[in-house]
Amino acid sequence: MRKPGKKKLIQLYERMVTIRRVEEKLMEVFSAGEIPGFIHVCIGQEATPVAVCSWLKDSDYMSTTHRGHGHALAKGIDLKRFMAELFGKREGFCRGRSGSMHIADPKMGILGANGIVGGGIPIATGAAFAARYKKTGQVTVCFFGEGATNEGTFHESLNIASIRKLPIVYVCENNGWAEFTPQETHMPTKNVADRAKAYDLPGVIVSNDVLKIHEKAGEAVERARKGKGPTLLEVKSSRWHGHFVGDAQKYRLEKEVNGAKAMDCIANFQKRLVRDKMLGKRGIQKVADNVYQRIEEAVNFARESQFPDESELMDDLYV
Amino acid sequence: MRKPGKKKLIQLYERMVTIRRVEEKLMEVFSAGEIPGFIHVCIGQEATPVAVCSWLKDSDYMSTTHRGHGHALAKGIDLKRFMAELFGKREGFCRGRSGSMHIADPKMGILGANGIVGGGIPIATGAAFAARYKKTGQVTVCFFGEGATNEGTFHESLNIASIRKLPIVYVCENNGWAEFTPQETHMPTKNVADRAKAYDLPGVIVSNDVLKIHEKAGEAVERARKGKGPTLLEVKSSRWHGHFVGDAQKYRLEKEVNGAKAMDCIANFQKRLVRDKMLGKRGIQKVADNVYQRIEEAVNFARESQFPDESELMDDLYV
Amino acid sequence: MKEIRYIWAINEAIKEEMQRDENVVLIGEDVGTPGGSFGASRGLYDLFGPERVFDTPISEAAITGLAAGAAACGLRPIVEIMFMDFMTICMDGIVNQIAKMRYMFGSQYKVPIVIRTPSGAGLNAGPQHSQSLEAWFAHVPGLKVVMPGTPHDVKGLLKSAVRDDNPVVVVEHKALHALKGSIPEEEYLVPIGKAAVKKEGTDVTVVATSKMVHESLKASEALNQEGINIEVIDLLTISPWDKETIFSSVGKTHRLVIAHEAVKSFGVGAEISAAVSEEILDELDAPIMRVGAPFVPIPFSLEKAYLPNADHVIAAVKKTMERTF
Amino acid sequence: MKEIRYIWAINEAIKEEMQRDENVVLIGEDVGTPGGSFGASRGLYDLFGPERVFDTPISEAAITGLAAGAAACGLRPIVEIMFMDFMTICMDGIVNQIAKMRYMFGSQYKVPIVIRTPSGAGLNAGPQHSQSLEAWFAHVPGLKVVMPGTPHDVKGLLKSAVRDDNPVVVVEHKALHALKGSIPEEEYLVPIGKAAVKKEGTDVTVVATSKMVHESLKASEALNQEGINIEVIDLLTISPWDKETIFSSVGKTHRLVIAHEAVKSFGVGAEISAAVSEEILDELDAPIMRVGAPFVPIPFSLEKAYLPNADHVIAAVKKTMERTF
Ligand SMILES: Cc1ncc(C[n+]2csc(CCOP(=O)(O)OP(=O)(O)O)c2C)c(N)n1
Ligand SMILES: Cc1ncc(C[n+]2csc(CCOP(=O)(O)OP(=O)(O)O)c2C)c(N)n1
Ligand SMILES: [Mg+2]
Ligand SMILES: [Mg+2]
Repeated sequence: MRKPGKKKLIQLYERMVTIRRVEEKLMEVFSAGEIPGFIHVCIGQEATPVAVCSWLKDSDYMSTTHRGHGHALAKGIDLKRFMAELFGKREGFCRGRSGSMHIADPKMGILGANGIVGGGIPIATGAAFAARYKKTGQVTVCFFGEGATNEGTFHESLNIASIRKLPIVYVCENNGWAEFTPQETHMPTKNVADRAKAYDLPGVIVSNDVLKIHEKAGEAVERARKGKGPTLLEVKSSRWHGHFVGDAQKYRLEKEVNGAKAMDCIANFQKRLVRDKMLGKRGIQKVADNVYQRIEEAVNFARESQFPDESELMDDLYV
Repeated sequence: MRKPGKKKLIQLYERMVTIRRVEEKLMEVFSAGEIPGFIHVCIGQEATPVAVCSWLKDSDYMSTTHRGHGHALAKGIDLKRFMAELFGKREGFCRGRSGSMHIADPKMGILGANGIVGGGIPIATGAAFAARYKKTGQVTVCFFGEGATNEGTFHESLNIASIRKLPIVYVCENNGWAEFTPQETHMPTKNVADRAKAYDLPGVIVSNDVLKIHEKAGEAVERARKGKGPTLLEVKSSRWHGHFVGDAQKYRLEKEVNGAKAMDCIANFQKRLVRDKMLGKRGIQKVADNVYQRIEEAVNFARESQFPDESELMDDLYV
Repeated sequence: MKEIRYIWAINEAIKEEMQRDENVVLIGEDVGTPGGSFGASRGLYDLFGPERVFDTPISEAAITGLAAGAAACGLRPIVEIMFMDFMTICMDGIVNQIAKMRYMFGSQYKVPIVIRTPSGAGLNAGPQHSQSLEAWFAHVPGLKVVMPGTPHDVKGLLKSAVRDDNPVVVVEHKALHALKGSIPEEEYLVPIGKAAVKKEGTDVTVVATSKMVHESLKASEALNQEGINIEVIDLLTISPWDKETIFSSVGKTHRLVIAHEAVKSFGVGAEISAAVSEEILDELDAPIMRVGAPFVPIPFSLEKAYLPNADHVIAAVKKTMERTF
Repeated sequence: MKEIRYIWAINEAIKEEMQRDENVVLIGEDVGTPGGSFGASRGLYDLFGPERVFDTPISEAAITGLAAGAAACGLRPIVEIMFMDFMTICMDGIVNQIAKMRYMFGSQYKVPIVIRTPSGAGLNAGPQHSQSLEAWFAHVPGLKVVMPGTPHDVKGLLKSAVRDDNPVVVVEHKALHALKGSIPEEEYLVPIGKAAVKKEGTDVTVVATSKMVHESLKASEALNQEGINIEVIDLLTISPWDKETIFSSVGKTHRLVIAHEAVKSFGVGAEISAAVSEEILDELDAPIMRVGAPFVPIPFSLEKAYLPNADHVIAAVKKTMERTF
């Protein structure tokens, strides 16, 4: 795989920072009661969506989960309309009907977040089936957590994708936790990637390092693009915060949380960029300002947007 | 594992012959219209149920599938009431409500055949859970075909059994066919046993040879009995006849069917017993007569039994 | 016109729609070279090849989700679920995903999916291969549900379903697969959402579905002998159902019987009855009677005693004739 | 008497039953040390340990089947399905296996299983975390379905469900989890199959379920101001439902409104309405009105506009007062 150049590196960095700051902002406005329902943030896991999606075209497909903000942003969703959707506003991508947990944007190939653990895996597989059927060259990326690999749909989908050599990359962000329960309670195997053998697929393990993920994802996307079939890519990721915003994660040892935080994919990447003289103090500040600006605009946009009107309730159930 | 002595060998032989003759008889009476619905025979596959169940006590549990006659008989179901159930009669194990596809006998630990492919796998896992919970030392054997391993329940159940080290043996009779479709169409891997690694289980492959199956099943049952957890045992079996009785299997090449028939687990075993002077012409005849006699009695019993009365329709939906 | 069996009418409908639109694909277990468990896809693999006729592993949950993704990305999948009882395995795909994708995503997606599935008893297939579960799907906003009972209707409705940009559950009846009936030589459609008066009458409106339409027509003949002239309406579409046709018939006969094979309790008949008592109660001259299966699983052996039939329709009709307000 | 929240009443019921009978086990996702997603099993892991409080992988289909096998072999599992929407993933286990095991196996097995699941909207949890699907389960012979709406009833019914030798689906309402109410200090049971008159009245019978009982009681107060005195009946058990109590109330008021949060079409209300029109139609002085959710998925943002409430009950009651035959 081609190593990313400076421009690409800065882009990866900026995207990761964007996701982190968006999530932080969301925690803030959610806690202030501005967002209804519940949201799941991906702080600590920003490397994966950014690294993986950097290989995708707008027309490529992507499916995600309840913890999907990072994936949607990395795939290129418009931040303003994204924010409006989370606020439940009419200008959101789904007219305020989906909120965080079901956000979708067909124009960017975003097949949707999903409130059902494992629910998106066959859907992504179907998108890959359609792309192959239509010979469009589109690749599909399917994101999920390690907890989801215990659902039957994971098994059935990977089996189908493998027999049919579908152009799809299954990306498992193994953050060690499914809600309030650690992986050991639910899985006899340490590595999700070990499950790939059951489907005669390559199973690849990579640490929470944006450049390593970038490399392995590049190989997997290329493999898919060339018609050589699916890959199961496992990232040993880490969840810093609670399962949802508001979850104080009393079930975790402080030590373990600190360990997760120490594995900071952004700080590590930034250090490296600074070391390699790709980024200086001013560069860092510029990114920060830029990201701050865009988020403020998006939040203002969301705040100023209208809620859908009651008269819209029954609209468009059917075509 | 202890090698079976002469008495045991003859017993294994007689049980295999019983199953084959029962299935042949069932094909006959079904084709004559004496049995309603549809039935699936296991001719060609007799070695597995007999070898595996020879390690089980009456109190051990067993779950099976649509192709379940052999398993029920090997586990010790009473032939007369078995036959009566298939005929839909009141004296059948399930009052004529289940027929072939759902037959169950709690007294022999038979949890039921199942009309849902993959449906019995979690049920068997639950029986193993109960046995371990109650510390009874009971082992559960769960039979299914290779087609069933593509269902999500297979995946979820083996995962659970492995984490919990449940006393269960998963036995896959891989006969190469799921209804009218060969394994290659549905599975990227050649061996079902390869799937065991996804759950950190031993995956064992054995050919359709009753003594080899006996040996491997013995190890697996012992492993379960000792609390060391589940095993996935794959038998490379062979289906001689159609998916159900009446299926002329036009979708199979004659050559392939002949190949399956050549792998005759009974003929091979008989040859070996004769060679080893365990069995002579008279012994073979004695077994045949004995089996014939029992089957005739069972069929007569079933024929003479009454159909359930309409007044029983609403009985016992609830306890 | 030509004579054709119900199962071949299905086969023709799929074939014609696949020929018309190359985005139509068929997905299911054994649908490939074997031509399907009941033969609905015989010959299609040879015509359309392995990409368009996708013979899947035994993985109902995944194939339903797969259809959702494929439809969102421009295909028009027809999914075969071999027995309606197996719909239990793919309810998430159908209910949480397919049914909701359009509305929940703010109308950004179309989800043109047909899910075909044979329901019903009559073959002694027992408790896990004989159920009629259409009421579940009718309770789910976003799905359409049709239930054709003749070769003519199954061909026309299946073709309409394939052309519909919304998900449609097509509930066949496996005991009707061998039924012969006549259909036009030329192409035709049967519209979704319209009931059909299969026999006009004046005394009692009988709204029936699928195989119970045939039983009701039988009942009609017997009742004729006794001077009772019932109107038999084939509901055809369960959701959204044709209120207009049913209400106008009840407005004429002032008596209503609803007959289906599914368990009577909490079945489709309840909704029709409730809508009538809500909206046109004073049209009624008698209690609304429902015919449906008793509240037990479908037994292997007592299937005949279990199944609702013409006699039950006759009894219900007579009950409505007994009393007048 | 003591004050307790609905969620703690659930917790107490499980704890007491586990203490009473060591065959009772709890199975579900996050039910272990975390004490359950909604807190229903808090403290139980410490009391009963990992074998009796079985924290499972995210595998709804397997855990339901596992409960079936465990129950057949002598345990009495309580399964928690975290949201009722996820019941879609385990319908085979519940419908084809658990519900049918007793009847289909000729009464050889008992299947004492409780499936607890929080239903309902009100937390802006969106289309896949807010559904009320009880009508599906009521349509399945072999299951019992209860739907308690108060701390008192959830504790008493859950305990009865655990002691029942048949499978019982206990449909909780997640928007009621925090509701406080008083319950006896000492042990008590609420019987399955009995409805409860929560407020006596003379003019209109309002049969409601779960959260709509509270809305109906609110409606009752408002209607009182206008001189309309409704009787509010909490159905409590959806299947088998208490015909006697409902019919005798309708025999008194001659007017009926049925209110539930589930989608109105093909919902539980339809069955009650249909049974009334079938069996005691001439008791009615007015159309039977139903209150239920509109026919769309549950939107994230317009949830309030979506949800049926006291105003809808009031409107329905007034409609039944408008006309007399
Ligand atoms: C079918 C289903 N079961 C359970 C849940 C509840 N639930 C939501 S997220 C979650 C944990 C998922 O864990 P994982 O897949 O590792 O993703 P992560 O949250 O770590 O990103 C669970 C159990 C659900 N939404 N859907
Ligand atoms: C859930 C479900 N899907 C499909 C079927 C239809 N069906 C019955 S048997 C069978 C093939 C099973 O193949 P396998 O597991 O290999 O068992 P075998 O018949 O070879 O013994 C299928 C698809 C079913 N009964 N249940
Ligand atoms: Mg996780
Ligand atoms: Mg097979």
